[in-house]
Formats: sequence, structure tokens, C-alpha cells
Amino acid sequence: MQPWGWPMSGTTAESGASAAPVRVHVQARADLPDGLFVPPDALELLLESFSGPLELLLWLIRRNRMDIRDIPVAEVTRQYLHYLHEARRRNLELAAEYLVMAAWLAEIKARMLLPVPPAGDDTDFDPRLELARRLEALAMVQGQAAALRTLSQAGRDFWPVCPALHPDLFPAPPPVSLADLANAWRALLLRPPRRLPPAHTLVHPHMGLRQRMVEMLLLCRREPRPWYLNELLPLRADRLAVAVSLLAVLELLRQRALALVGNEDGGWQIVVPAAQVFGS
Amino acid sequence: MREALLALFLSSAEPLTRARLAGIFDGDPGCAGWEAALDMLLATGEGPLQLVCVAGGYRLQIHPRHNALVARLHVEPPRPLSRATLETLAVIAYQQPVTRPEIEHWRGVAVSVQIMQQLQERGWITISGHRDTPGRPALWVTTPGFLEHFSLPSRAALPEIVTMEEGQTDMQA
Amino acid sequence: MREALLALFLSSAEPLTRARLAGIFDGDPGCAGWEAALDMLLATGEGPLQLVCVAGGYRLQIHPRHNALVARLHVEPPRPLSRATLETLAVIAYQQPVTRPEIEHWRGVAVSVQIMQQLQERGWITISGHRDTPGRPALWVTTPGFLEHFSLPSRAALPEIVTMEEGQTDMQA
Repeated sequence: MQPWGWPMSGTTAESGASAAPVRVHVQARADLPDGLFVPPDALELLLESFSGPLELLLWLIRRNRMDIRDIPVAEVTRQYLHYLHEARRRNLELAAEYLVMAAWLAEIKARMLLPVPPAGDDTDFDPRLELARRLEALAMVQGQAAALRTLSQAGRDFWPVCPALHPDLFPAPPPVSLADLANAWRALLLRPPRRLPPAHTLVHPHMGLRQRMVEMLLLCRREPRPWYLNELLPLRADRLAVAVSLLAVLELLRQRALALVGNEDGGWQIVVPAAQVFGS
Repeated sequence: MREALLALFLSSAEPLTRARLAGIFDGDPGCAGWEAALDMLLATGEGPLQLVCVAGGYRLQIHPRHNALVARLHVEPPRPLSRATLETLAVIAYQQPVTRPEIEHWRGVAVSVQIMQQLQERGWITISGHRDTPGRPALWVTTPGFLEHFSLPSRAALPEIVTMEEGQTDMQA
Repeated sequence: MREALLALFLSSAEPLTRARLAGIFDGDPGCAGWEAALDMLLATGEGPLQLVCVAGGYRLQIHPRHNALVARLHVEPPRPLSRATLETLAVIAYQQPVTRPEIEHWRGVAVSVQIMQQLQERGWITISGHRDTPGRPALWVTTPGFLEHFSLPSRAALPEIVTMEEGQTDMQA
């Protein structure tokens, strides 16, 4: 049975409380007035400063120098209800949890009036135990929060060094040695035969059409005689060179830079037209 | 070596562990004496700086004797933490890993989303996993940033809670 | 005063102007000599730090002489060169000056732009001119930085590659 409405897992408070039992020394300050007196204007402030009914309860218990482990439930309930009553009388907003707590306190009070079963498990029966556990857990959290507060905080109690800038950094060179480089080159040399490097193809008789046309024209003009076609084509050339040469002949014929003449064999030969021989 | 160490600490945005330093120095014969230099630096500081052990590593900070001056530069101090925030942080710090329902149980009140967000934005808490229970609630833990802010060498260095008297004086304050 | 100045600069995330410093120091008789101390700090630096003048004022930075060390902290360890990159570098080193089509011929595969860029960014290769053939392809050569990295007095000092036969035996070994 969970008599109050807050989220609870139950296990943590129990394990936490038993693992690190809190000894509560109730040493209220001597100048604190006893009883229920609260300065009239202070009540609102007081209630606002509590983050919940449990805290109000803990405050009451401490103020009355009571022991958390042995709470006089009747007296605490009376005082608690008194504060609630005061708050309502002054039309202060109260969270619903405060009423839930009041109901729970009333229930504990009622249960304590029942006779204790002779062989009963005390921890199960004493309804004050759960309340004590919760109050101890809260007391512990308050102590821990106070401990955190005592710690030095950056920007308040000390200043860490802001990282100084540094010049632009370049990534470190990859780990590669001269031997790696030489081995890479050797591996390349050892690869299966490749086609000739492009540098060689540049001296190969592949050449541009225009260049071939120029060469052919110069040849014909240097020796102005009729040429057979196969005399103009390159020797032992590959297909591409032959094709380019053929194209060059055809183009020169088309431009009338060269001309075809018939011969006595009934075939034809290539000549430089007469006008151009004398013109050049 | 002292200068080299200082250069590293001065350029680092986070504490440097001995392991990290070893990774940088070891194997460099010119840096053989770095551990002795580190211990020396820890003992004596350097000029306005002191080397402190924080979040498992070492970090430089301004020696407190200059606090009054440095405070003149940082005119707006950080906003103090609200009690609810501090208590929530305390539960996470001391009970980690912890779920939000467990935090609420410890504190006896609901924990607002704002508080959790605020602590996350400060970089002090993070989710480390999920509890293997129905709903798989997130498990909250503190971060190295938390240790750095509160100048703690490790989680184990959180102050021990001895009595509740502090809690009580706190209440009255 | 020098220490006080350093404390301020070291705790500040942004550059500090003279006006800002004046606002902190002026009116404090104990800080009378701060301007002289600032000029001194500008001139000499402090340990591994130098004070540099930037648009917004003055700011400390790590002296460049510590770059190699600081890089070990901040720069990720280099990844080894890929085989393709190493081969490309080898062709350029041994065949320079060489065009990209020629490199591709030697390697038997296309050479990606990334590889050429990577080697250029590394500072190991550069364009020395253009071959006087159609398309005027760029001629690639190695740089002095390349020689420096591999501790070579000159390009001619590249290790000679043994004859094909020896190489072949080597391969089989």
C-alpha cells in the first residue's frame, strides 16, 4: 500500500537508508522559539522555501528536537495540520501533496492506536518506519547538497586556465619511409609488361592530319614528278598511320594542292599541279 | 621539460591524464624526465598558475592568491544553483547511476524537466544507460565536466556526509 | 604585476584590450606599473607563451616552437599512405618530370584527383611546367619538402632500383 501519491520505487530508499544509516543529531539552534510560533508574514515565505510536504515535516521534527527514528506522530501531525490550517486561513496556495501527506499522517496515527500483534514482524507493522525512512533519505540528500555547496566551484572560487590558442598545426606526415617508396617503384617495374608509355607514342608515326599533309606536299614539291600512291604512304607503318596518310592525300587532292594524272600503264599518279611548282 | 608540460596543459581544454601525457612523451628520448617535471609542477606551480588533480587528470588553474583580481575581470559571477537543482545534483552525484523516479523518491518531490535540462546544459549530468526494469528508465550519472567544475579528482572524492548538522544550518539560512 | 597580468590573460576566454585592463588596474595603487609590464610581456613572452596583438586586444598563445609537441596532443595520428598514393609518389619521384597520363600508364590505372591533391597538400609534389604536346599536360615533380621528409640530399640520391633479374629473384624470395 502506498498511502501517498508521489512516485516511489521503494527499493532505493530502503537500500540507500540501510547502506548508509543517517544519524540525526537534532540540535536546534538555541535562539529558535519553541512551539508553533511563526511570525505572521513569514508563513508564506516559509512554505515557499519548502520543496514539498516531506521537507516541512522534516523541518518540524528538527525544530521540535525530535528523533527521526522515534517520531511522536500525534504531535507532529497536530503541528503539521496547524501549518496547513494557517496557510489555508491566509488563502495561501498549497500543493495537493501537502494534503496527501496530512492524510498519510492521520492514517499512521490511526494505525498506531491498534494493538501490536504479539508475533508480528515489527518492521512490517510499524507505520512510522516508512515515514522515518523517507525523512532520513531527504535528510541525507540535504546533507549531500550542503556538502556540494561547500566545494570550490569554477568561476566562483577558482578560475581554470582558458586554453591558450596555438598556431595552426599541420597534420603529422604519414609514416612512410624511403624504403617504402623504393619498394613501391620496384613493384611497379616488376609488373607484367605494359603498353609503351605515352611519351613513346609521341615519336611514333601517328601524327596529325595537318602535319601529314604538310610533309606530303613538301615531299612532292621537292621532287616534282608523278608519285605512286604507295610511295607516299609510310613504310612499315601501322594502320592508323596509313589511314592518316591516305586522308592527307585525299584532302590535298580535294584542295587541289595535288592532282591526279593518268600514266601509260593505264593507271594514275599524283603530281603537284604545274602552276604551283613555279609559284613556290 | 617543464616548459613542454606547460605548453601542453595551457593548450588543452580538458584535464590531461598521466596516460595521455605518457602517450605524448614516451618514445621521445628528449622527454625522458617528464614525470619528474610533472611532480615538480604539481608541487610548486608556475607563476600565477597551480596544477591541480581533477577529473582523473591534471589541470592548470589560477592560483587563489589572484582571485580578487581575476574576479574584477569576471564581473558577473555564475548564478548560484537553486536548492532544488543542488539537491537533484546531489542525489545524482552520490547515488549514481540513478533514475528520475528514484531521484524523486529521495527528494520526496517531483523533479522538474527544467532542472534536469539545466544540469544537462551545464554539462554536469548525462544518461549512461537504462535500467532493465519496465519502462527502461534512463540512468543518470555525473560527467567529467561535473568533477571539473567542483574541482574533484574523482567521484570517490565527493565529501563524506558525517552529520546532519550542516543540513540543518542550511535549512535555517 | 607580470603575474597579475598573466593571471588575467590566462583566465580570460577572449582577448583583453588596454581599455579593459585599465578598468581593472587603474585606481589600484598596487597596480601602477601595469602598462610597462604589459609592454615587457609583449616583447618577451612568458615560458611557452607569447602575448600577441589581435583585433580585439591582446591574447596569449603557445609559442610556435612547441608546435610539434602541441600537435601530438591536438592532431590525430597520421594514417599511413594508401598503396595507390605511395605508387603515385614513387612514379613522380623516379620519373620526374612526369604527366598525369604517364603516371596512369605506369600504374596501369587512373590516378584520382584526390591522390594528387593529397600529395600536394602534404607538400611533396608540385607542377614544374607543361609538356609541349597537345593539351599541354602539367609536369609533376617532387619538392624540396619531399627531399627533406625522406632525408635526401637531392633527387639523384633516390635509392637505385636493382635490375629486373635481381628484382625478380627478390620477388620470388
